[in-house]
Amino acid sequence: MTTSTSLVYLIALPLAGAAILLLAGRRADKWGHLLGTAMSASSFGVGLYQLMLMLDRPTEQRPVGKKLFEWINVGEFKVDAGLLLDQLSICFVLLITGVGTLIHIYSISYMSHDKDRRRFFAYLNLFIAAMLLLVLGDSYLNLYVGWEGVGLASYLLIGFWNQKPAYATASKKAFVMNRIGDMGLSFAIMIAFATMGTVSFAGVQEHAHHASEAALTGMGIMLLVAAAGKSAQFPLQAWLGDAMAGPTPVSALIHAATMVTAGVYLITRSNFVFDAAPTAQLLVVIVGAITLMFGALIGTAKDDIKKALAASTMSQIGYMILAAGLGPVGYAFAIMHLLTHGFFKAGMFLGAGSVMHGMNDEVNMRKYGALRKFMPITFVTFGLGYLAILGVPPFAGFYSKDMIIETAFNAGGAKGIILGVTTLIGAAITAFYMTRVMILTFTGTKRWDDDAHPHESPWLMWLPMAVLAIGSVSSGYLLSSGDALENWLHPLFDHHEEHEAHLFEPIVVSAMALTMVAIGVAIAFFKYARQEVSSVAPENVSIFTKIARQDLMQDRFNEAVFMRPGQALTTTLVAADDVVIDGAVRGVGQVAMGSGSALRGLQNGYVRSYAAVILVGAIALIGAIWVVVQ
Amino acid sequence: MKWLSLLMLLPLAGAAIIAALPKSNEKAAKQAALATTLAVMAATIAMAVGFQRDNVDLQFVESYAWIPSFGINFALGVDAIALVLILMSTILAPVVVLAGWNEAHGGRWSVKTFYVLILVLETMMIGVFAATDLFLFYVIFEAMLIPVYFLIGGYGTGERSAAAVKFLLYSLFGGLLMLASIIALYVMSGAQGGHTFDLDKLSQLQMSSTTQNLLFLGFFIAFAIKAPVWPFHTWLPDAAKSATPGTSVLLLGVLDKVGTFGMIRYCLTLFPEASKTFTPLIMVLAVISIVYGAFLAIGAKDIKRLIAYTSISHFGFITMGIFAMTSQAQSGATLYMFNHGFSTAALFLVAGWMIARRGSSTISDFGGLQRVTPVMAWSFFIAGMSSLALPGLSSFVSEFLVLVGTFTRYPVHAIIATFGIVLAALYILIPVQKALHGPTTAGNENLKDLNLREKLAIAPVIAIIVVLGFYPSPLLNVINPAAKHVISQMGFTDPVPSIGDK
Amino acid sequence: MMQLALEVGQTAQPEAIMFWILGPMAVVAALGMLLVKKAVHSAILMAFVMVVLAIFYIAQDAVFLGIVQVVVYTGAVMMLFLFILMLVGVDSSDSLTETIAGLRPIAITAAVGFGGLMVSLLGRATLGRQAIGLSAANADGNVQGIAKELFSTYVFPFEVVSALLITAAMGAMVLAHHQRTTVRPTQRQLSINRFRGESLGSAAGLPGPGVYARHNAVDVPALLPDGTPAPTSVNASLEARGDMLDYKSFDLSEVNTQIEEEK
Amino acid sequence: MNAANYLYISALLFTIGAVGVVVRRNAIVVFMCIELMLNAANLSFVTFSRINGDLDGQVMAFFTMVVAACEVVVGLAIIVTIYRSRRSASVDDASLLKR
Repeated sequence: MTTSTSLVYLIALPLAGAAILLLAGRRADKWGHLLGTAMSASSFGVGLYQLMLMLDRPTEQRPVGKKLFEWINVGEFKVDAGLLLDQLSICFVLLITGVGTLIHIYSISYMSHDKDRRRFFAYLNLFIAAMLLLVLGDSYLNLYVGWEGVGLASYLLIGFWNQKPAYATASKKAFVMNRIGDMGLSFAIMIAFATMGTVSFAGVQEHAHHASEAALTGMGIMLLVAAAGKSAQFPLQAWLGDAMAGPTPVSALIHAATMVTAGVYLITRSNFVFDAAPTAQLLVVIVGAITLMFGALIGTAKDDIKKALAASTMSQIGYMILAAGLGPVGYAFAIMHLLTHGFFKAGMFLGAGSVMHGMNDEVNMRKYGALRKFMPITFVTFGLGYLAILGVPPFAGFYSKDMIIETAFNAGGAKGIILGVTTLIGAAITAFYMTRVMILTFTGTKRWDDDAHPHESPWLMWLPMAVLAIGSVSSGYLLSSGDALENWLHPLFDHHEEHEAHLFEPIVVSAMALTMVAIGVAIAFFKYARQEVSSVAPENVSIFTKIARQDLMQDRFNEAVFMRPGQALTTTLVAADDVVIDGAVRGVGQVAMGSGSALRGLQNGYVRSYAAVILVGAIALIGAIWVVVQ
Repeated sequence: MKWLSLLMLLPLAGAAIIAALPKSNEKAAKQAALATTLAVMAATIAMAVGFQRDNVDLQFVESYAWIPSFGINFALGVDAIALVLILMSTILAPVVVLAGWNEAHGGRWSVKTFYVLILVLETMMIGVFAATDLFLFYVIFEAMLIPVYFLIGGYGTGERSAAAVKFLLYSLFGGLLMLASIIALYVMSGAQGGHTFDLDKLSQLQMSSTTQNLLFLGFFIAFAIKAPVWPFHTWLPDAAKSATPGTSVLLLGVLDKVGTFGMIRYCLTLFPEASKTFTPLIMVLAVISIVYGAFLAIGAKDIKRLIAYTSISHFGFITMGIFAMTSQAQSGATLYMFNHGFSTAALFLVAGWMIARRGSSTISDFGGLQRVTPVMAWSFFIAGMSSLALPGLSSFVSEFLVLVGTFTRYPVHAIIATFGIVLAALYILIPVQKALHGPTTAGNENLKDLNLREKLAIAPVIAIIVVLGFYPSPLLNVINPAAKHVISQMGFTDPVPSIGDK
Repeated sequence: MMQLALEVGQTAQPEAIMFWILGPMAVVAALGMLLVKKAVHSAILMAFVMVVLAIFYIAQDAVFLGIVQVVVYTGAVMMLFLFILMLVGVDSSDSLTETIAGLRPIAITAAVGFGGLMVSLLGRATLGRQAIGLSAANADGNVQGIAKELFSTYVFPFEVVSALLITAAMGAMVLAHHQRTTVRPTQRQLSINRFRGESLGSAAGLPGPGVYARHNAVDVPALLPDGTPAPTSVNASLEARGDMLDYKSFDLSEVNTQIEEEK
Repeated sequence: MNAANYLYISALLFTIGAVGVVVRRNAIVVFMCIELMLNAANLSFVTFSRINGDLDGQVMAFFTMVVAACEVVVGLAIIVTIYRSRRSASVDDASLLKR
C-alpha cells in the first residue's frame, strides 16, 4: 500500500487548533474562532487534495496508508498508530471536514454573543480531529480512540452550557450510554484478538474467512452494540433527544451529520465480519427497522423543533443501518443515504438554529408560525432540505432512500416484504412529521410572544445553510448518476453477484414510495394547515400521542430497569460495606478490646502478683523442658 | 556505580540535612525536600537510561552481608517491573512535595518532621522494590508503615488517629502472616542446602503442595491487604480520607503498588504451583473488586473516599492482569501500576486543592467550579478521564491490555470486568457534574484558581498521562521482556488465536 | 525415688556429716526468713544462710569464693541491709497478713511445683555421674587458678563488670542524693507555721514522751492534763514496732486502784 | 560424697527465695530473698565447677557476686529514695504500674 504523509495533517491540523485554543485560554478569545475555522478548512483542503490524488491512481492503488509509530506491541498484540485512507474513508473525511467547516463558519456568528466562543471552537476542532481519527484509523483499536474521542467531544459540547443542571445531566447521559456501546466495541476487539490474533481491519478481513461463525457472530453483535450506542439505535437511543441541549451547530454537526453516523461507518467497515455472520446481519436489519419506526413515531409528537429533528435523525440512521444490514448490495446505499442525509439534515438543523436565533432561542414549534415572511432564506434552505428528506425527485433523498427501500424489498422472502413495507411506512411517517415541522414553523398564523422579533440571520449563518441546501438538492443525483458512489466503493466490498429476481421494478418502488409520502404530507396538511394550531400542546390527546411525547417510554424504561435498581444496588453496597465488611473488621477490634479489658484485671499493679506470674511462667517453662527431655 | 544504594541513601541524606535545620525555618526544609526529591528523580532517570531492556535478569545488583549468621544480606537488584515502579515513585515524590507545599501546616508536629518522614518513606519505597533478599524486603515492607502512620496520624484531617491505627493494624496483620511464611521458607531452605533468604535460591525450594498453598496464602493475604483487594479494602477509604493529599498520593500511588508488585515478585516466583491453584479464586476476587469498588465509588459522597474506591476498582484490574497469565495482561498490569500512580496522583492533588480552598471534602458542597476555576477544573477533568480510561490517555492502554489479555484465557471474567468501564464513566462523571458543572453554588464564587506552583506540580503529571496514552512504547518495551519472563517461568504461553477452528 | 534415696544415703565422710548438719539448718533458716515478722530477724537469718553457704563453698574446694562470701556478702552486703533497715525503720509492711487475695495459695502451690520440678530435673540430669573434683584445677592453689581464668579468658567481662561496679556506685550516689527543691524554712517561718497552723495544739512543740522512770521513758506516752495519753509523744517507729508500752498501766485512775489494792 | 546434694539444696533455697519475693511485702525483705536466690544459684555454680573439674563455674559465681553487689547498692538506694517520698517500704504501696 502506498503511504502518504500528508494524511497526518488531516488530523493534526484540527487537533493543533484544539490544543492551542484550550491552552491559550482567554488570550485567544479574539482570534480563536478564526483559527478554529481555518484549521477545519485546511483539513478540508488536505482532504480534497487526497481525493484528487486518489482519483489519479488506478482502482487497486487507491487506498493509502501511513504508519505513524508503534503504539502497542505486547506479545501477539501489535497495534500501530496507523492511518488508512480508502474510498470509504475519503467520503467521510470530506463530509466531516466539509460540513464541519461550514458549521464552523455558521458558529462564528451563531455563538458571537457567547463569551466562551473560543472554548466552543476548541471543542469543535477536537471533535473534527477525533472524528477524522475514527474514520482514518487502520485498526479497530485506532478507531476506538477516535470513537471515544468523539464521545468526549460530544459530551463537552452537549454540556457546553452545563451551568444548567439539566444540560449537564444530558451530557452525562450521552456519555454513559455511549460507554455501553464502547463496551460492545471493546468486546468486539477482544473477540477479534482472541480468535484471529489481530485487530487491524486488514488482518481481520484476511482471517475472517477462517474464523468460526460463532466468533464472528459474537463480534458482529458486539459491533452492532457499539454502533447502536454511537448512532442512537434501539435499544441505546435514549440519549439523542437529550443531546439537543448542546448549541444548535453541535446538533447539526455531531448529532445529525457526522458522529451519529459512525455506527454506519463501523458496520460498513466491518462488512467482512457481517458477511460471514448472517445472524448478526439479521440483527442489524432488525435494529435498523425498529429504530426507523421508533424515531419516526417520536418525531410525530415532538413540539420541540430540535427534538423533532433529532427523532428524524434517529429514524434516518435506522434506514442506513437497515441498508448496511442487507449485505453487500446495501452498503453503498447506506453510505449514499448517509452522505445525502449529512447535507439535508445538517442544513435543516442550521435552519432550526437560524429560527431559534431569530426567536430568542425559542424551540417550541407551537410558538412559531408564519416565519416564512420574516426568514425567507431560512425558509428556502429548510424547504429544500425538507424536500430532500421526503424523497421527492430529483432531490438528494429520493435517490438514496428509494435505493434502500428497493433493496429492502429485494432482500427476499418474507424478510424482504416486511422490511420493504416497514421502510415504506417509515417514509410516510417521515413525510408526515416533516410536513408538520414545516407547517408549524413557517406557515399558518403567528403564535409567538410579543417580545420575539423574528429576523433573518446574518450572511455568515445563511451562507452555510445555502451551501448545504445546494448539497441537499444535488448530491443525490451526483452520487448516483452512473452509479458513481456504488462503483467508487465497489472494490471494498465482497460481492458475490447473485442476481435475484427483483420483487418490484425500481420504478414501481419509486411510485409506491412517492404515494406513501404524498399520503403522509396530505395527513399533516389536513391536520395542521387546515386547523388552528394551539400555542400550547393539547392535553386531551390519544394515549399513543402521550406515549410518543414521552419518547415511547424509553427513559421510563431505562429508569425502571437500570437506573433505579442500580441506585438501590449502590446504596445497598455502600451500607453493606460499612456494616458487613468493615463491621467484621471492627468486630475483630471489639473482641480484642473486650478480651483486653477482661485480662486487664490481671494487671493489678502489685509487683508481687507480677512476680507470682513470673514464677508460674517459670514453672510452665521448666515443665515443658521436663516433658520434652523425657 | 552502586545506583540502588545511592538512590536509597540520597533521601536519607536529605532527611538528615532537614533534621539539622532549625525548626523555625520551614521554607528551607521545604526547599531541601524538593531539591532532594528532584535529585533522586534525576538519579533514577540516569539509572533507568543504563538499564538493558532485553536482559531479564536482575540488574544493578548489589549485595552486602548484613546478618551473616542468619544468611541475611542487604541485597538489591531490579528487573524491569521494579525499575518502572521505582521510576514512578521517584517522579511522584517531588510532585507531592511541590503540590503539598503547605499541607504540613496544622499538623501535630513541625513542618520539618513532615519532610523528614516523606524522605525516609522515599528511601523505603525504593528499597522495597529493589530488595532481593526476602528478609530485607520484609523489614522494609513493615518499616514503611511507620512514616505513613505518623504522616496520617500527625498531619491528616478528621479522625486521623483512628484511620492511622486502622491502617497500621490491617497492614501489620498481613505482615505477620507473611512473616510466618518467610520463617517457614527460611527453615525449609536450611533443610535443602543451607539457610538463606535469597529470593533466587528460595524459588528453587522443593515443597509439598499443601505447604506451598499455605505459604502462598500468607504472602497473598499480606499483599491483598496492601493492594487492596476485596474484601480486605476497608482501611483504604478511611486512610485516604484522613491523610493529607500528598500522603494519599504516596499511599495509593506507591505503597499500594507494593501489594501488586509483591504478587508478581514473590507470590508467582516463590509459589508457582500454588499460584495456579488459587488463580480461579483470585480472579473472582479481582472481578469483585472491580465492580464493587466502582459501585462504592458511585455511592461515595466524599471526594477523597471516592478516589480511594476507584483505586480499589483499578487494583482489581491490576490483580486480574497479574493472574491472567498472558503477556498482554501481565505487561498491562505493570503498565497499569505506573499509570494508576499518575492518574490517581493527579486526581488526589487536584481534589486536595479543591478541598483546601473550599474547606470541605463533600462533593455536593462544590458546584460550577468550571467557570470559577477553569484550570483546576480542567486538571480534575483530565485526571478523571484518565481514571475512566479514555483512549488517548495513559490508563486506557494498560486497562485495555489487561482486558484483552484476560479475555484470551478467561473470557467470562474479562466480560464482567469490562462492565467496569461503564461504571467508571458514572463514578467520574457524577462528581464532575456535581462539582465542576451546574450553576456556581454558594461558597464557591470566590475560590482561587491554581497558582504557579500548583500548575508546575500538576503539569508534568498531566503531560505524562497524555504522552503515555499515545506513546507508551518506551515503557512497554522495557516491561515486555520482564512480563514475558514471568509468564514463561510459570510455564504459561499465550493462548493461540483459535483461528482455523472451522 | 528409691534411687535418689540410695544416692543421698551414700553421702558419708566428714563432708557428708557437715552437709547433713548444716544443710537442713540453712533450709530452716531460709524458711524462717519468710516466716519471721521483723525484717531485722530476717536479715540475721539471711546472714546465717550466707555463712553456711560460705562453708559449703570451702567444702567444695572453692576457698576463695568462700572467703569472699563471708567478707563481701556477710560482711559488707548484709551490713548494708541492716544499715538501710535502720534508716527506713519499721512500718506496717512487716505485717505477715496477705493483702492480695489468693496470692499466698498460688505462691505456695507454685513453690511446691517449682521445687519438685527442679529437683526431679536435677535428679534426671546428674544422678549416676561422678564428680571430677577440683584437685587438678586447684593444683597451683584455688586463688591462683581463679586469677588465671579471670585475667586471661574472662578479662574482658572482668573489665566490664568493674565498670558496672563504678557505675552502680555512681548510680547509688545520684539516687541517694536529695536535692532540696524548696527554700529551707527559717526559724521565723517555722514559728509562724506553728502558730498559724490549723490548731494551736502543737504550738509549743510536740509533747515529750512519758516521764515515768519505770522503763526507758521514750516508749511511754506522755499524759495530757486530763489523764489521757498523748499519741504524738512517742516515736512512730517504736509504735509500729510494737515496742510502745501500754499507757493504760500508767493511767492515773488505774494507778490509784493499784495503790489501794496494795494497801 | 555426692555433689548433687548441693544442687538439691540450691534448688530448695532458690524456691524459698522465689516464694519470699511473692509473699513478703517489706521491700528490704523482698530484696534479701532475691539475694537468697542469687546465692542459691552461686551454690549451683560452685557445685557444677566441682562436678566438671574446672574453675569456670567459680569465676561465674564471682561475677554473680559482683553483679549482686551492684544490684544491692542501686536497689537499696532506690528503696531509700522511695521511702523518702512515700514514707513506706512496702512494695504494695508502690503500685504505680497500674496507673
